[in-house]
Amino acid sequence: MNTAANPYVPYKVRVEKVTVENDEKDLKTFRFAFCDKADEQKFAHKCGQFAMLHVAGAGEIPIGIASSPLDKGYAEFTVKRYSTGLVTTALHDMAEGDTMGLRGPLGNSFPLENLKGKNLLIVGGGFAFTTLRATIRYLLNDSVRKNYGTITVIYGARSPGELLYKQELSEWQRRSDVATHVTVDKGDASWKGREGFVPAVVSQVAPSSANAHCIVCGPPIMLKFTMPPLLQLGFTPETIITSQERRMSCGIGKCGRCNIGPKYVCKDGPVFTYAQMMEMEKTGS
Amino acid sequence: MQDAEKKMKTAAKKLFDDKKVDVIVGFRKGSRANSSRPYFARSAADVENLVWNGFCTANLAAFLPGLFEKPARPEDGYKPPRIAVIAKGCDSRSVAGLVKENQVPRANVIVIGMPCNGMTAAVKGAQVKKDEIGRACLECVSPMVKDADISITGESRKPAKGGYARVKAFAAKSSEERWKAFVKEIAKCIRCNACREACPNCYCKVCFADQKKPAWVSPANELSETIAFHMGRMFHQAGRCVECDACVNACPMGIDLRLFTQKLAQDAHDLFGSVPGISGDEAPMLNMFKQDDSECFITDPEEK
Amino acid sequence: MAKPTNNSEPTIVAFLCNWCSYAGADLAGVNRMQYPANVRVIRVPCSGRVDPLYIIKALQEGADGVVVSGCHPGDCHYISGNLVARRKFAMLKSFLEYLGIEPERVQFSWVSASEGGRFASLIEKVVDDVRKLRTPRKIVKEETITANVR
Amino acid sequence: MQSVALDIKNLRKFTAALLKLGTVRGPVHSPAGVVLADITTQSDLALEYENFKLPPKREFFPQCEEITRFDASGVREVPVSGAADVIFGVRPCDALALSHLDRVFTDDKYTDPYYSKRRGAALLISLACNKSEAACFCTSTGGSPSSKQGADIIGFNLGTVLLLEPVTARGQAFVKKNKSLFRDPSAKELQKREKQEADVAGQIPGVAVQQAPAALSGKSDPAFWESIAETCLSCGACTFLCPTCHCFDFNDRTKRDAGSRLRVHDACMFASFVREASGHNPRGKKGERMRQRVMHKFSYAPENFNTVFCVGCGRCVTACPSNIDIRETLSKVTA
Repeated sequence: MNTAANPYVPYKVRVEKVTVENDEKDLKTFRFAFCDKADEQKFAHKCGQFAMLHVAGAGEIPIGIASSPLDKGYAEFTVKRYSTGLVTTALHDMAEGDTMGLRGPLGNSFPLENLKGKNLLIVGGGFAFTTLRATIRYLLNDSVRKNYGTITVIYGARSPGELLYKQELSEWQRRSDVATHVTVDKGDASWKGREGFVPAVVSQVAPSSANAHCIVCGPPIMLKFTMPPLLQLGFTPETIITSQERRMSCGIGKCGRCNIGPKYVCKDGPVFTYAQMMEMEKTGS
Repeated sequence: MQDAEKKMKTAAKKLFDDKKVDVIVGFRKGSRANSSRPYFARSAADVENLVWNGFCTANLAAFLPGLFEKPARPEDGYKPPRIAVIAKGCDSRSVAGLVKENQVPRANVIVIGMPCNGMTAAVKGAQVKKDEIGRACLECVSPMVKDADISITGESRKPAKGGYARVKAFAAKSSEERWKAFVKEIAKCIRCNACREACPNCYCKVCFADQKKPAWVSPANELSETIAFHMGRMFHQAGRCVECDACVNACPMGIDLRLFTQKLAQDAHDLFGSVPGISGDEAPMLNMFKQDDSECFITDPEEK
Repeated sequence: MAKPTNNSEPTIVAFLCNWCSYAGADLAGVNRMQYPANVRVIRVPCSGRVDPLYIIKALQEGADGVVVSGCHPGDCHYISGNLVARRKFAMLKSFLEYLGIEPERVQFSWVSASEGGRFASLIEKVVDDVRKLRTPRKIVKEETITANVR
Repeated sequence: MQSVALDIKNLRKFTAALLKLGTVRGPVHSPAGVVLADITTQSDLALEYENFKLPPKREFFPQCEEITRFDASGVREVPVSGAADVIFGVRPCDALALSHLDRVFTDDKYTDPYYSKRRGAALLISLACNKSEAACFCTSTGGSPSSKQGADIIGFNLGTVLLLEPVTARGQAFVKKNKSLFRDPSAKELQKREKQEADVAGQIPGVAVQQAPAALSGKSDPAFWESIAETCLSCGACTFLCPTCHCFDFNDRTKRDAGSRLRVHDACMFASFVREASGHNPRGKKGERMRQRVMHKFSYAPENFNTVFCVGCGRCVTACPSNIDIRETLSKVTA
């Protein structure tokens, strides 16, 4: 299989490990290993990129890559199952050892190279936290961490049971080189952490915008309400970086469906600054 | 015809003046030579744009379910709109069908019945000549609008005798000949769904052909899938089809769907005495039964 | 599309209602009645549950014939499911036949829970009818698709 | 480049020369009018026709094609098939459309192997129009009834003689190789061609296309687009017949345990086009979809490719069951 010649043909991967992430059991993290070791080299990705997951017979979906570029030997994806979703349902039925297709990496990435020396604020909500997890994992790597200033993470979910990557969250919370604020919309009896929506927590934590950039991913409603407090803190539309999601088929800017205005989310994105987003939304939906 | 147009405009204007309607679904002049096209008049001023002539081919009932669709987040005190529709015999039959299947609230519809002299078929395929009255109109058994709220008087086409001569001639061919002819016709299809969207009685929110779980048919224009799509779509009109030929006129490839949809109309009549939109059945034809419905098609393995 | 029927061993898909015909098939089995093994049974709650699309789909996937069987009129577990189905099937059978699908390929019948024998002879008849057909199957999906540039 | 003349009486020899190159598609009489179809004998070629109902993009980007095949043993790539070696008789508007599609399917990062292989295989001979159709407006979209862009050779049918003008090196090579078929055109013939070009172009009314990109950037009012689209049926007749529309979807089609991954044409006018599994539909309204279609052709394409993605063939005008006319839409946009 030569993907250089045919960008529509996926790499063959094997499901190595399936982790159920939440109480509702509709979020699972899939760890894939490449059946052909050479493919792993070709798949070298950057934080914020996505890939197309293909389950033969069901179809293909774009999913953000949740593993760090420095994680060797595998690629991870966290996928929410929709009862109406053909592929997500088929994917959730996969067992360890099954094989399927993986096409990518696709799209642009968070501009981490250009942000060296900057302070970073990373804000995530719900299951849009996946590429942010990849980013945090990458940033906290010993060889990378020293290149950046302070790192603040704000992550919220509906309930304690819906928090992704729980073990990593508590590891990050123990570290001194990253300030991790985890919040839930509503806690339960055992929850001792923060309660409240992400936008409110952003205002409470109030990280400085001096020499800082913010990367924010979440459901549209969260994004809408997180922008005002971020702007109030002094972040500008140019220093707020976000990632978009759209239905996609080709992932390479040809099939003509994922555009917002003149920009294709698959090819020109999925990462855009808030300034770019506002510009795109002026001319299209 | 011009006289009817005048009267129609007067009636339409009065509806707006009396604040009885929000929209009048009618026709205005088309951009192509010899054509009219669907038009939504929303004010008394818009009434001037309405036309009535021999090119008012489309079945306007097709727009009603969409216009009555409740918005996803309706405002407080949302009320369905009041809609008047400029109707030929076929449009009014479709409205009756939609009302019967609870797709359209009859109380909110004002049917403006027009005298119909038959409409020009859309010139898409090679089988119809320009300016020729369409086959649907030549064979129409009900040019008169029944159940009109406002009747515009004028000379109307005489009802055809019916009899389904073309269907009978086709049925007389051998099974293999029929299949070959059917496949040849359907093979022209480019799966644009114009037939479905133009059909006044194809109102499903999600068509079986768009369902993914289960995926009944693939959108691929592979012959088997295309045939399955058309079989399924046409059969969904069993007991509904009013033979208006909206599907035929919408088809950009000029597929003669009438040859097949008419069979459904014939069977509805011959097997169950049902003429959609005309016979006063209490329920949609395939939602009801009679104890003595025909059993002639049942295989009896013990019959010798 | 024109692949000839495998005349020796046709595959028949049978949609049987849970309450009568499926039980009838069961009875035929319990009584060790002989009937052709060509049939693939799909149990449905009622013959009224059989959507015409099921039948079209079965033919598309390569079934040589389809038979639908429910309770005798008047005996429906849901009172009138089979009577509503009867209208639909009458229309469908006539329509498919008109389009050129041989009447032998799609058949409808009534078999009660006590009629094991009738079930066996129904299957025998349908298999026999389909076997006698000399015409190719219809609507069958191609295994692969060649790029049709038009 | 220098044009050459082919006497129509030698048309059969010319067809024979084309057939030597391999598979030839060209205009052929059929019950549904003249269609683009396989030329198998030397006498098939039709020269008198307006335009094909179906756009020639389908020769390179078929409505349905197999990308991969899968079964229990895994997934296999399906090689590109169905490429023609010669395509004759494409109208200049459609050839121009192909030059637009070339840029979509081959960009700086990714090449679509299916389109580009078929496109690369075919020698494209276009045929200038000797008359215009009612819905034509090519002269407003950067084309003309004798525009050369996208073709290897352009032909002019002068009745008794066919003038052929090579456009690309590939076209030049074909003419050179078969020079025994051709003669130099007379001055009179060249004059006739020029007159014909001007006459046909003169018949075509102007449409406000070039002003559209600038005007569209200010057209974000949903009510405006809703008013354009209110009688839209959300069918795909306009897009499927458009020579530049190139949206597609992948579809996994299974038969029992095996299946194919297909690439099929899709349409931005379908309500389900961008609907996501969650039910969210960024373009759930007719007006939003209409805006997407018009903006894609007349705003996004100019921004990304520096040209409108409309060639003025008029197919969408003719095909729309509700007679929503792009010419009128553009004049409303620019009003």
